[in-house]
Amino acid sequence: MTDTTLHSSQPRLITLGGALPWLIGSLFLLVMPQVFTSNSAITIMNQMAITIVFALSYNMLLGQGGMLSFGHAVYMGMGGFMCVHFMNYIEDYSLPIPLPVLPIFGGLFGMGVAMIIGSFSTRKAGTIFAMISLGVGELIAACSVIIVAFFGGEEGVSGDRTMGPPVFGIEFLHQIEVYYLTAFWLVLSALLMYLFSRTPVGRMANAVRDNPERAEFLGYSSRWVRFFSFVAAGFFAGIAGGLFAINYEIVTEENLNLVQSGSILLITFLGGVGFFFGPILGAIVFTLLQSVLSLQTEIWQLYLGLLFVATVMFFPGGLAGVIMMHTLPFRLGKARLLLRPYVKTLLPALIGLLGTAGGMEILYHLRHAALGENEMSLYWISFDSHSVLPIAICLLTAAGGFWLAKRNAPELADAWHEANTPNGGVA
Amino acid sequence: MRKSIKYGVSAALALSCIVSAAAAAENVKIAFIDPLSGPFASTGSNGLKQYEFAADELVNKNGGVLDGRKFEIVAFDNKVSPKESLIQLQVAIDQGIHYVVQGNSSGVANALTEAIEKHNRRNPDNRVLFLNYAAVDPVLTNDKCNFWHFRLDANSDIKMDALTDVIAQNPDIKKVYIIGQDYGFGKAVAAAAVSMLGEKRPDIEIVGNELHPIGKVKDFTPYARKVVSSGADAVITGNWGSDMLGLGKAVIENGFKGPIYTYYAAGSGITAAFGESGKGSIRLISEGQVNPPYSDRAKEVYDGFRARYPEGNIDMPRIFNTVDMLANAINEAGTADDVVAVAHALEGMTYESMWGGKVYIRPEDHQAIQDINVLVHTNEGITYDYDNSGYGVLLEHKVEMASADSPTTCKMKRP
Amino acid sequence: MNAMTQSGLSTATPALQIEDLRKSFGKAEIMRGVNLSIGAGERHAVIGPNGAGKSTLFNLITGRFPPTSGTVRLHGHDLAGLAPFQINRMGLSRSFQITNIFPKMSVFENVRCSLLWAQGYRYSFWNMVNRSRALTHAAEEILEQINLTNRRDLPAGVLSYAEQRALEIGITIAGGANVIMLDEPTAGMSHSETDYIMDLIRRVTENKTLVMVEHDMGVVFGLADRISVLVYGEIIATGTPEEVRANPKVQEAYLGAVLEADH
Amino acid sequence: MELILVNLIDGLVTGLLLFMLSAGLTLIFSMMGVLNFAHASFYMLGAYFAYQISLFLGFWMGLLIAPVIVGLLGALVERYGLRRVHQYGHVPELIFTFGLALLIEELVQFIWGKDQMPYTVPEILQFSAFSIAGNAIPAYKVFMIFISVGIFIGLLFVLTRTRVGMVIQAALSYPRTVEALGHNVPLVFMGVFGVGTALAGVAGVIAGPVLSTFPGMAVVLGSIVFVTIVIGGLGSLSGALVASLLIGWITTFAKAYTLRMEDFLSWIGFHKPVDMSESLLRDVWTLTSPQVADILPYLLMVLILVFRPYGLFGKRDA
Repeated sequence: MTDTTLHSSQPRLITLGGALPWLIGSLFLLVMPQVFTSNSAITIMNQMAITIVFALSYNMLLGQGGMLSFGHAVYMGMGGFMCVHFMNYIEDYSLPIPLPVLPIFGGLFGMGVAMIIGSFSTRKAGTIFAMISLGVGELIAACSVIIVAFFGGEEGVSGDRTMGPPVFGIEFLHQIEVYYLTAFWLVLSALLMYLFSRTPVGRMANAVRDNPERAEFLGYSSRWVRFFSFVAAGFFAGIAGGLFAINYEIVTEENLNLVQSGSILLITFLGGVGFFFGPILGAIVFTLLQSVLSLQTEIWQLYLGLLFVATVMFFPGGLAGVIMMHTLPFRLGKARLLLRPYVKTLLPALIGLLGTAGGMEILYHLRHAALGENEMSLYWISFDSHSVLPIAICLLTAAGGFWLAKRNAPELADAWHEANTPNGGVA
Repeated sequence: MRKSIKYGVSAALALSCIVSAAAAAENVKIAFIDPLSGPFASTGSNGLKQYEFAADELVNKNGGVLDGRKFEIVAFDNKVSPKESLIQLQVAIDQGIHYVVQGNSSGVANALTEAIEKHNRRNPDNRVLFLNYAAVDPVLTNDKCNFWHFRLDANSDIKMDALTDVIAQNPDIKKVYIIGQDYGFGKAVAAAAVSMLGEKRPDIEIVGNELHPIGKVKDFTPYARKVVSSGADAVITGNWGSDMLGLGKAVIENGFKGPIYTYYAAGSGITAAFGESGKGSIRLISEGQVNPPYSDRAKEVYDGFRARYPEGNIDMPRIFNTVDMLANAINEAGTADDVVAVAHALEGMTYESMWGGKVYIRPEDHQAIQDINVLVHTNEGITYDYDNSGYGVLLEHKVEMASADSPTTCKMKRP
Repeated sequence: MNAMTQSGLSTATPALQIEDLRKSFGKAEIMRGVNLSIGAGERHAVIGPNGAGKSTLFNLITGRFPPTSGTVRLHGHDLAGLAPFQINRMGLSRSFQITNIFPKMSVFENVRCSLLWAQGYRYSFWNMVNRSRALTHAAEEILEQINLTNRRDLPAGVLSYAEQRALEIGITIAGGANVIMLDEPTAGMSHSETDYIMDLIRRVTENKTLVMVEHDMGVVFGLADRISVLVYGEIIATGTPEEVRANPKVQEAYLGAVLEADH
Repeated sequence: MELILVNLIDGLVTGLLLFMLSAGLTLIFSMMGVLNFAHASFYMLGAYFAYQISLFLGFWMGLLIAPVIVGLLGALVERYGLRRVHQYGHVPELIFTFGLALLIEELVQFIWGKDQMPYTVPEILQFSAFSIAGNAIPAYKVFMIFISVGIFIGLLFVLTRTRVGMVIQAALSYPRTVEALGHNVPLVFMGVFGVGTALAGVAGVIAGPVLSTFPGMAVVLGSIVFVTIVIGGLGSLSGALVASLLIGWITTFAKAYTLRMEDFLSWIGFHKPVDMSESLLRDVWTLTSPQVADILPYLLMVLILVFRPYGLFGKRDA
């Protein structure tokens, strides 16, 4: 069974089954700040929510429309800049615009910019589109340091979200209030993006991604289908930008540069482009990785790069793809079969990975720590990084782990095959 | 793993939300928010080394502050991103940290100072002080000044003021070429140079005033050609990082013989990379003097630093001033938890620096006033070289208490 | 059904009229002045040896390639310079020789997408496709017609070859175009599959104009009202099956060999 | 007048350097249809390897050995990475090379750290070859020109005079038929990828000493290389040459001569507002060409893609 099965989407009217994930998701968002109450936790959750909106918007291009963009941050950044300017207008002219509606303006501005750029960039898909997105991204990032009046130079533009009229007595002084605002917009935009994928133009975006030429012979201009997806993606990216502006009260060049565009590609792909929830997973996992891993090790970006390349090579469906690979075994009631081989293969593999990582940490320490500073601690153990023993242990662990994993891999493959075969042979 | 890179609490902990307010008699924690990964990591981690050493050497060795509270530097990696800095600031505040030091990038400093302003306004019972040790955009102590921000480095206008004083005394310089990166700081340097030279030496001709894209230039040769063919006697640039190295190398390589006045052409591998070619040509405007050592105490400190970090440089002596002055202010205020009192103690403080001269914090804008030096890149007479290259920076001119009476547009609001 | 057999005499506007159509790739002239007129409601087959330019002719008519010179008229409207999607909207739909479907989407999705434009949904982003019962119903009807109801939710890419060919035809006719062009609908099929497809074509093109390229002479003579023989970019004969079969030029150039080989 | 000549030479050096990268990239693209985002990363690897080798064996051995190692690495990447990803389609291929670029940058930092490497011009070439009106042309630049022209001629020879070259040329025009002729296409792919990356490696070796060897060097040059081949026309070697030189000269002259936006805007009929402080476009009015020189290629690329999606010399669009 190939995982292409899973790309098929079933026509379904709004049912309990369809609404359930949304209800659970919303409930989850409501409860989270009760579990994690510190301001920094809420800040990180806000960051996650913004990244989710942005990643979902990016996936409208990459996953649903088959357009690889290297400049999607432009639309988020533009939306953000517009929003923060709006915040300042509200402050300067005492406009009666409440803060929660602000992301709309970000969205509309992002959409406007996407309309202009999209008018010429969506004519072709593939490499041409990718290169135009790269060029435009680079140009606008360059403009952002040159045109100070709008972008504020390298210091960016900052505002104060508390200056608008209070909404039901809320002035958005505290992180938690901003959290609920962000969560509201997250659910709303995710829902809208989901519904967009069910509309005629959303469906045709898939068709154009799969086979632009055939779509043309069905009466649709591939170019306009791409254009509409692009503009919609720009709108939601702008909303993400608006949320960013509200959260951080400052928008700078980094919000629209190529690094940002590259990382959203990374996030979306890690999560999985084939499924709607892929980018959501990607955003959550990436934000956590970035916060946790970067505190544990200096070379977290190296691990991230390895993870990314490994994902592209071995799991092009991303995290969501890996998860959805298991729907068939579950449906067949055979998921149980996988448990043992998984433990027998993945556990040694994990140990092997930890050993490798340990070896890399020691090597890095050897090479880059200050002279004479021999002590390092790894996995809660302190030792002398310059002696042979630790690295030997790491290498042996790595080798042993991988050897065991490789030895048990055929068993896993068999079990996998078995778990995916309906009883009574191949259908 | 280096002790220094034990970044306080992990975000896992942050997420698990068990955050206690700072208890009394605990360490005085200082959040160091600067790049520890990414392209500017070397600058950031070198700064961190200096902070940790300064805290141990100047404070903890002598029994700490108040009744024995030690200084603890808690490092946060901001990847020179304003966004990341704000997240890290939040994590730091949640850990009960009241002091933030940061220096790399005025963009980040601007984001931090505004965020801290807002935070202190919104949370009057949990305020934070911001000690900026290297972000030099003048606006931070002018239009955007606030009570919580102190700048222990000279701002770019002050440095330019000192530099133009030195140039003004040099009759050999008749033509000056100004070139810099196309962004706020580069433009500020150029504007200050033009106006100050015009004031002090109207006869000096500005033969070039140019900006180039930041971090995008592959080959500086064409710019260098223009410098050479303009017949300039001196070059002024605010470039840093690879833009500094690229420009400097190209200008020298294409036959420029005069002095190149720079803000950031030392340490972080740049001194080593310039090596022989930059000798006698590259000049650095900076506070503090390392060569020749100003005092025995400075020697002692630098030797201690070398013993601990054989590959490290003390290229920011002001870090030692910052740590010591904060300790003094805490002792004077009698508290480390009431940052308003500490800030009042810092305002107007005069401090005798081991690196030469006094440091005075102007109360009206929280800008440190100190001696500014012009140092020359050379391998002669160097006691402490940079990057273990044999080359270092040697004192050439000193401007005492530079710009002590410079105007400020700051309208400080005190709590 | 055979009212239009003598299309030359018909005064009504032909469904498809081709005049002196030429196409060169570089120096090679692939299409050397084709003239053809196909009446409304007619079932017309284009036959010819491999490399005669049959697929190219289709591509020129449907706007896939621009012709070097000559005109194509659909119901009297000149198609010059129109993109495939514009031509499709004027009521012309085609299938492809090499199966050309949306492999990652389900069979049902494939059909539904081909219905969207014709049902007036255009680029709307305010309608939910699955809220429209009419649309779902229409798609299911097509599935019924092409006998793929039991494959409804499988990705099109995993269907068998014959099923994919059926889907290809389903996609082509779904939009309700009145001129249907099928490029070798039975290529590579077994006898039983061929019969099935032939029956399918007959059913779904009822009251429509059909133009098809086909190698299987059984299909050609079973379905077509008229036949054109294309050899090296030129039409050497057009007429009813009997006329073509009797035409000595055709015998000589092509048909004789085929007919002999067939038996 | 003399300055024009000097700038022509400087631009030529930049252009030829770009060409060494874009030639390899073009070869790879035309053969395999994949735009190798990591191409500039191989250039960086070239510089780092050469630096490391030069510490032990001197510059010249570095020039000889480093490109070979880079080429071998490239072949390995093709064999075990790209070939695997190929089955998923073009977009994953692009994403793979994008990820590879990130990974190589991290690896370089892992091994060599984040500082600039003191990789310098060999002593024997540290003199000025000649000077034009007081502008010295360093001998190293002349050396760079010779190396790049030499490689270009070598490439031309291989492509037009050898059997392998014929196969490659055939594969460029008719990718599917070559396999039918019984050639081992995967091997040819691997070879081309290896040679393409080795060319990038050579560029890195000779550019490292003048353009600085640091972890960001791939990013600085990276996207400009794609811009070059897109402008030249994807898959066209002569297009790559023309575009490389064009970009080399455009950027050099834009830096060397200060053209002001103000003059341009006035010339096309705009009037400069009297009070600039309120105008949103005040910064546009004060733009000068040296300010934007290295951004111009991106503008050129977008314009070309809008008006001529095949690039200057390209025949097929991607």
